[in-house]
Amino acid sequence: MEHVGIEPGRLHFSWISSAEATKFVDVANTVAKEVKALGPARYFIKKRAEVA
Amino acid sequence: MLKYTEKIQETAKRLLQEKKVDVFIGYKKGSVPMMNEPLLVSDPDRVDRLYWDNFCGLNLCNYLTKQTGKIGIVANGCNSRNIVTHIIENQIQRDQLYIVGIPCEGMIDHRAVMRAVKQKEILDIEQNGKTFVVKGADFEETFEKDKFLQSNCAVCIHRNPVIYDELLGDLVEEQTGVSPYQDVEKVEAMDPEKKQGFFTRLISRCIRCYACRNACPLCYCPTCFVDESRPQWVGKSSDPTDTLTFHFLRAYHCAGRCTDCGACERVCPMGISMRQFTKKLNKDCQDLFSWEAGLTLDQRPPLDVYRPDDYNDFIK
Amino acid sequence: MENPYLPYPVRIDQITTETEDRNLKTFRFVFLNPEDEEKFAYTPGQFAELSVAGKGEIPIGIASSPTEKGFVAFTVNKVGLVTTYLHNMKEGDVMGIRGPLGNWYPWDEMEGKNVVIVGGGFAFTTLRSSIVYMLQPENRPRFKEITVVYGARTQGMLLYKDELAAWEQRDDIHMHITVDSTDDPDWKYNVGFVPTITEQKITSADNAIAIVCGPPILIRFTQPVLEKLGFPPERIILSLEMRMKCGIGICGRCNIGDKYVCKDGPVFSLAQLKQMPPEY
Amino acid sequence: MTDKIFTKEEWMKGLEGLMDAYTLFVPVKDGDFHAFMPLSEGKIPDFDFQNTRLSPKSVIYPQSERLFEYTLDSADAEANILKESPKDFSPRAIVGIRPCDAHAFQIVRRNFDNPEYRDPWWVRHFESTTLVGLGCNDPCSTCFCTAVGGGPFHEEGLDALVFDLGDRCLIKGVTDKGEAFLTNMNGGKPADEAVLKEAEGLAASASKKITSSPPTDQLKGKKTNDLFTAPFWEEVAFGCLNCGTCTYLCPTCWCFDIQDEVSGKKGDRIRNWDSCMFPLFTLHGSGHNPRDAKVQRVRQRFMHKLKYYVDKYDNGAQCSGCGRCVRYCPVNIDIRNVCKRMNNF
Repeated sequence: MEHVGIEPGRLHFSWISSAEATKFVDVANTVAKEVKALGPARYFIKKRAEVA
Repeated sequence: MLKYTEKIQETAKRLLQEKKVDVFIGYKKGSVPMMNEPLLVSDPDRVDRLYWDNFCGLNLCNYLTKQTGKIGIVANGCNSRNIVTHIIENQIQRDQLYIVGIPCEGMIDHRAVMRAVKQKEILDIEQNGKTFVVKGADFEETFEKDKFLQSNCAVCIHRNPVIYDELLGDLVEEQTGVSPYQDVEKVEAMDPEKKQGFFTRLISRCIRCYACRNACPLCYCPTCFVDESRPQWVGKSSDPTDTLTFHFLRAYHCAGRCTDCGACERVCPMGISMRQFTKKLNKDCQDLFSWEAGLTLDQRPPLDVYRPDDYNDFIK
Repeated sequence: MENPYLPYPVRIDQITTETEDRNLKTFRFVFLNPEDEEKFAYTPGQFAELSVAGKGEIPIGIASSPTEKGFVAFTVNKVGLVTTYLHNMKEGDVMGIRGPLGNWYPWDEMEGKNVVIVGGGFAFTTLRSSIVYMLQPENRPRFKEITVVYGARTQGMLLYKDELAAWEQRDDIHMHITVDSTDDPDWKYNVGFVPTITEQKITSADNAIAIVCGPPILIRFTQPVLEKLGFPPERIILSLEMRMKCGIGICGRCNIGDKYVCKDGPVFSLAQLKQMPPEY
Repeated sequence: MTDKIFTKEEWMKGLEGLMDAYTLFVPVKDGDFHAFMPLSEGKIPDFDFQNTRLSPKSVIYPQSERLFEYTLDSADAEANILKESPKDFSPRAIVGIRPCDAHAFQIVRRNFDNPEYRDPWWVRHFESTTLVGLGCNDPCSTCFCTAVGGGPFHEEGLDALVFDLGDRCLIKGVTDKGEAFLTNMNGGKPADEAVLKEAEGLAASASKKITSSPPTDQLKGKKTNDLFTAPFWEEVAFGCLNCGTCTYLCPTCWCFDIQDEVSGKKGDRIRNWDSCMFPLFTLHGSGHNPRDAKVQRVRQRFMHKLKYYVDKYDNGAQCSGCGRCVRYCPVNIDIRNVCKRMNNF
């Protein structure tokens, strides 16, 4: 995804067990923070079709 | 390369006569220069139409999917690798096939030739080993074949077929010292914005004809995701985001399976560098799993198996 | 310039669930602009594009008769994207209809003749339109005997049950309702496939014209029965289904031979179909 | 009708002068090929081309075109009611269109503008467009316009025709629209007899250069179902990829699809080019597909162009002989060979 121009930080992977509630919260917060910092995505987002 | 034509004809005739195969798949000489047409022969008396030259850049494996009966087929390096992939993916059985191997020295990029003669109309091409002569109404020029190879052939390191029942010539020396991923590295070095521009420009001419998908032997799904209507994953207009979605997802579907045969790029009527979509995934398969598709029947592809030591640095 | 792609806005006036599997519903529409109703002057056998904003359009045969005023009705089978959405819409919702489209049953030719109607399953819609049209007191004298063979898999899958019962009571129309099978001991009509019942009940092709509407299998097996009875291919009338978009013979997808099913059809005689490639 | 002769400089200047009156679509070099693009700052028209890779059909009939728009916002009184999308139908001219491509518009017109229905977008775009053709001095070996009722200097379908006479060019008005174009254009002077003779000679010699001529004379007389069941279709179709290259590049292919797209509470009804090569083209909602197999779809394309159209309109084939599908078919399925097989079957 990064190769095609999606900014690093918009895509996260984590292993979280159902028992790891604290880790889940941490990850969710980190993801939210990083994505917010990047601002709204403009690339690869379809709005109204660009047609004639 | 021309020398193979006669041998292919002889072999096909023999195989059909001896009933070793029901049909034979090869090429026939095209009606316009630099274009050849896939051909299916079942009558041993009609094998004289079979042909081989420097412009057989399609992938004949494409015509094998879910075929029944015994099939003879010509295969150079990349085509043979796709046959391997087809066998692994159960699209054809090994014992259905009689593979006639052709050691390949690369196919000529017809677009590069047209560029070299400034898009003037080419009426005939004479191919003589290392060189070829391009003839038009008011010009005649000689070129060296090595300088006009398809971009994938120029960096190919598997020119000899990896699987065959019969070989039609001596094995050729494999190229060494090529760096196949220079273009990918260039893109890797770009910042996100540059990358976005690169891929947006790349597809700007796309007309969504799906020639790339249909020429690819890997794309054999009964219904492609772009043709699904419930839900409809991708819009059908010429909107650039939809077009990008198609190309990115198509590339993902080829991950760990693409042999870089270049058929997608060759068939694109708009001349889009289609390999830019698949090559990064090929490179990753090479870097992360030391995998090149279609080299052996004995190993499952990397996206097919789990190993505890699989690359997983990206998972936090 | 009149835009043939622009649907007339309509309001869903009434929704009736027709069958026990709830996959068939009849929608009655009322035009938002009353003058559109006049523009939508149709003849039984024609169809229209039902247009749902955001989903698309679907071609559906008109189930109401032009003799019924104040609304148009369509019976819709839930199959695809648009029909599924439509089934979830409610009375009062606004959508569009575009038409009327296509040709109609050969009413001029049918005049003065015995009319045999053979229908199966949910393809009975334009046949319902035709029956209502013919039974209208002004129209009835134009036709001689009217005989109807209509079948469905089970009782619960028959369309327009109240009307069928009412027609059964009349003496100016011969009804032969049938189901493929039933375990209802009180079932008072026929049991058996439509082609078989047709063979039993229709005795003569004299001065008669047959209209057949149903799934491909019904058409395939009814056709030889009618031919055996003496119906020439010119007097066996069929209505085709085809994937359509524009409905006005322009977009090209319903092309078979030199015909467009949407404009030159959907109604064809068997004689015509025999001249066309069998791509339907 | 007026015939005017221009020097090449006058011609280029004249075109620039027309930019206010028309949106001018001209051939522009685009990578390896040429494409018709609106003339604007920085765009250089290049008339030294054989033909554009994509036909100019998209100027009148874009690949994707918004037809209607609507709101799905239930708070809006107009919710779910379709409104025609605003369009620009101001005058346009396609300058340098080849006679085959102009002829193609006439072929397509029978479909879009018929006695029963007129396609409002196609008709209005077509009517607002002036076609200024450029005769072909050097037709390609794949051109066969003369076999399908056209020619390298064929005027039918054009509003004006340009003859490239080396350092000068002759422009002949063909229709009133073409006359208006010429009147609006600065420079040039009336052409004399000698120039007209020269142009005639040029056209005659160009016609002789057309080398391929598939026979079409027997198509009409054939029985549809005989051709339909002919034994050669499997062989013709074998190599076909079922891609849309032939249909999308073809100036006479007109089939389209209509799709609704929604973004938030707003929706559009869009039409897109479609192709009889795609399985989805005829797939019924029930799952039944009357043209499920590749060979059926390939046959449909050729039968439609060379038989069904011929029968329906009694006005020749649905092909203008431009040769694009011959040159660009990735697997070299050559319509000239198929046409020959059909005609001689």
